[in-house]
Amino acid sequence: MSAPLEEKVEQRTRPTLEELKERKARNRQRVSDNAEVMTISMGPHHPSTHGVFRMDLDLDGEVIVDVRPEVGNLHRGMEKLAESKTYHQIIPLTDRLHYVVSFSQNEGYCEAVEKLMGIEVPERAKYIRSMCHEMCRIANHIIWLGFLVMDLGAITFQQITFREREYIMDLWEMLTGARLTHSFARIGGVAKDIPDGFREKMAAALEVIPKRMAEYDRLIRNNRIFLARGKDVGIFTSEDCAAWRVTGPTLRAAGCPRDLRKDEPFAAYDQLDFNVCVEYEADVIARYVLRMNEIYESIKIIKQCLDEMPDGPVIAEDAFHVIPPKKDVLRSSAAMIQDFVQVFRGPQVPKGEVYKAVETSQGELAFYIVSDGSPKPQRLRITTPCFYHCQAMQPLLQGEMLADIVGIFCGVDVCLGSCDR
Amino acid sequence: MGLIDIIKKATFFEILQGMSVTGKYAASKKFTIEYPKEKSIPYPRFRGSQALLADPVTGELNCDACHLCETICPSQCITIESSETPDGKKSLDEFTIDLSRCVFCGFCEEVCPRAAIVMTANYELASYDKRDFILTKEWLIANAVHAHKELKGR
Amino acid sequence: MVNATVDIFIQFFLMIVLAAGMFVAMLWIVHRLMPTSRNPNKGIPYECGVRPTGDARVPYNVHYYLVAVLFVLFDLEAVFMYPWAVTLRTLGTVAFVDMLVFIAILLVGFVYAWKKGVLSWE
Amino acid sequence: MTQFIFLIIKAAIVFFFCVGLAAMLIWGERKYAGWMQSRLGPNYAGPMGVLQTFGDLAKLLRKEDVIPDTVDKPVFRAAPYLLWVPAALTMAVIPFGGMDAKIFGWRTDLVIANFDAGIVLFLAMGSLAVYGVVFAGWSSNSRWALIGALRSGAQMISYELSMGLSLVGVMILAGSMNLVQIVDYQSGAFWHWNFIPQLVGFVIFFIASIAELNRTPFDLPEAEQELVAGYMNEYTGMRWGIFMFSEYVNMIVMSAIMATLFFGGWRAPFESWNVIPGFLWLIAKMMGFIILYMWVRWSVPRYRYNQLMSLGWKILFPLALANLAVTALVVTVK
Repeated sequence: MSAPLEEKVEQRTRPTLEELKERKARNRQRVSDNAEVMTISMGPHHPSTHGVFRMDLDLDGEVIVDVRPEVGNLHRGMEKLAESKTYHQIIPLTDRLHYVVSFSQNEGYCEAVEKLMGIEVPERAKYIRSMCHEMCRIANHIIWLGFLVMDLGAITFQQITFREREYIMDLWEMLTGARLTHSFARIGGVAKDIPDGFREKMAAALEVIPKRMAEYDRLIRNNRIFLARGKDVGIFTSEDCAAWRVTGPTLRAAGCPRDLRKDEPFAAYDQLDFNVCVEYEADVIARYVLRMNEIYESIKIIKQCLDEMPDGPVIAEDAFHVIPPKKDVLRSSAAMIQDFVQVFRGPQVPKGEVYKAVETSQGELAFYIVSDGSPKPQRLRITTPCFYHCQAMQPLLQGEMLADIVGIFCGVDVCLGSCDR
Repeated sequence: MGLIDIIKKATFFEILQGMSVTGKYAASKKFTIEYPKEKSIPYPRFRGSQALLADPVTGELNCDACHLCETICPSQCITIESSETPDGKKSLDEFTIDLSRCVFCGFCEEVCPRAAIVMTANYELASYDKRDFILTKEWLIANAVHAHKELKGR
Repeated sequence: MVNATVDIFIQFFLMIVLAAGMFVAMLWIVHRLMPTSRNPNKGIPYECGVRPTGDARVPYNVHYYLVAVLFVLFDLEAVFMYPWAVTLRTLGTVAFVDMLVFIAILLVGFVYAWKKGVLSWE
Repeated sequence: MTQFIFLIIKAAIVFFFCVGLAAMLIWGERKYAGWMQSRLGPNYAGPMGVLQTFGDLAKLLRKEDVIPDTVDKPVFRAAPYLLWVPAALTMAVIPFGGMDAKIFGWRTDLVIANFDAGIVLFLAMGSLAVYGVVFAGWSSNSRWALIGALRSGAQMISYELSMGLSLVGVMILAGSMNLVQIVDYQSGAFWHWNFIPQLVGFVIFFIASIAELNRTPFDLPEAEQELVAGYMNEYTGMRWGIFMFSEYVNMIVMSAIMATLFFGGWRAPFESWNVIPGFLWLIAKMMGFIILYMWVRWSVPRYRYNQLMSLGWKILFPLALANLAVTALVVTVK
């Protein structure tokens, strides 16, 4: 496993917070009071707002004086909708939050429900979950890079990253049966075990992706235009991140090694050996380098998962909360009764409330569930990282130039499906 | 900035390096599947449109009209009408799936206690008419030809 | 064929007629063939799908105009160089030195503008 | 009179050849871009999709000519022509063969107009095209279009300057502004061509020409990802088609000028290869540059506005002046 990016990171000097602040002040432009401001609406029908995000921009020439973000154009009432469904039925809904990393959302929801119901997940399911999380991360980071570079003007790049993502998509189809909306996690485990031939295909994909990433490096990493567009652009220090609750790669690129996979381990992350990647420059290039390093880490984790995965069931044997696997239903009458009870009545849920956060490739995704003891949640709140990223547009963009909006907006990784819910 | 860096900058080294990558792809094999001419074969777990399976020997439908799939369906796209025959057995009268609501989550297949409803490999579902998306019992039975092989045997 | 100069202008005129005529004809065809449907929303200028906040012809940052002024200055200077360049071989060293002085004066103005911050967009 | 008819025929052949080539290039660029992206590109209309442009043309002919209510109508209508006609006019000064050539018993110059101030005409037409872009953006009364127009105004005039200065070196060497005489100066094998003594000038001209053509990495006026479509935001149907078309014709003209000024025009790389007609050599050289333009466009990101202006004013402009001074020095000392 070669990680050429990593070595370069170690050699670089680490700027302190004060230095970063000073750098940020230097690179952002101060706007005089008598500026001739033009207000312009960017979005919802704009090619690079990644969906239907809208912001009102106040421009002075090319410089952004003020930004007023507006979310909600893609609001689907997901949280309200969840109140009318049993805990099992909510799983396909969570797919639709962020359609690039569906599994992470499924899993995050299931983790929360399992915490509420007190279900012990089998070891094998945990490893499969970790592996799927990393597959999400690779796919997301790869196309994130494609979109970033496309937003900066090189359209070819987006197409070739989509081609590499296709390897992961094929694996998803093989494993879960769907390419985008997997609905793969279940309360108490995952839906199916890994199929025959999956390991070989995964190994092949993990061979190809680092090779292709070396090609990305040749294509973009030293490109003077890319560096000019990303260096010292959109600096967002760890202090700003904390103030605006920006998490995930943006936070880690600002020098803060916060990663829920290490800090509050879920799935099988407490048994896996991996590093939390950190960058210190806090600009667009740092976010790019960080994500590329994370892909190498993810590849490492997937290999570990496949090697160390124990045998056993992939879903908990728990008659009160879990829909039994199909092959049991066909064979045993007890499982069949459990199946009927789970479908017609729903799981037996204790009263109470629960909050559980997982680390998706965007940042911290959390579910907050209030239960009144009925099989449907009384209240379900979803805290998506993208919402906070959208909200932080004003401090991120103020003083930057018009052309940098796209780079910064894409740089923090925003999905409007996840933001508007 | 060393001399090598200056030379690299003046000769557009890194831009030419990037162009060599795109140039290589221009000459290499293409990834496209030309869809209508050439069809992709889904994996055995692929969740396409549903089908109702029948017993290969007797030809009777596997479905018992237990309404499990109708109940679990998150988007409520399945409608089942059943009646009781004089000898006390439940019989399936109508089985309708509104494909325009279906989210292809595969829950119906998963909870079915009899392997009666399955997700098939049929992904060519486009139509010019909205009414084509109301899948009737007959359509679903006919769709069984697309069912994944491993499921047919079960 | 009158004389060489008039000839050239006839030729240029020909090209203009050909070029403009091609698209005038095409737009004529378009107006014969096109469907027409009026809709009040069609007449609104594009502002990413929301109603524009007003007229677009608003006073705008002066920096763009500074560049324009700079261009007019320097391009005018550049035009002086063309006849000089053509006849440099015949005129010899004196012309060369003259032009060096001219470029030096030009550069003084350029450096002044640079130092004044006309060329910086930070 | 017969000579006049012959003149019309000559102009029409050159014009429609360029138009046809532009139509092919619209297809060609999409195909080439597709290949670079591991796709097939257009492949349904005709063999390998070569008829794609004509399919597009048929579609554009059937589209409604929408003119928004708030635009300045005369300016809005005139703007596409202001971009397109100068591009076409520049074709007239490009020599595509020897003077006094014999074709079917007719003696004629293989150039539409043997114009003495060819380079100046080319630069002037380039400046005129700026008006087209600025008029289009201003008259549209849309804010995105306005920003696009202002950007392109600033960008194109800045690079116009470096471009003009980078050509002075060629003028000094050839001692003429007439493109025919510049080609004559470069007669001989390829080491007599201008690109060897004027390498710096050529690089500056190439970079500036990308900016003039509004192509990546300098396509700020129409930057899809930022300004949606920049100055041509409000244009639809055939009027937009004129912009699209003039972009490609501009590219053809620009590469023809580049081949003429720096790469010996219609002359073969070796004397003995001149048996192949000159216009084929010119087309071959043009295609080389066009492929290079496309290749660059699909490989690199775009500059930001301030970086673009810094590059133009702080690097290319002084470099062009230095190149000019050095060339003049060498010529004078000789």
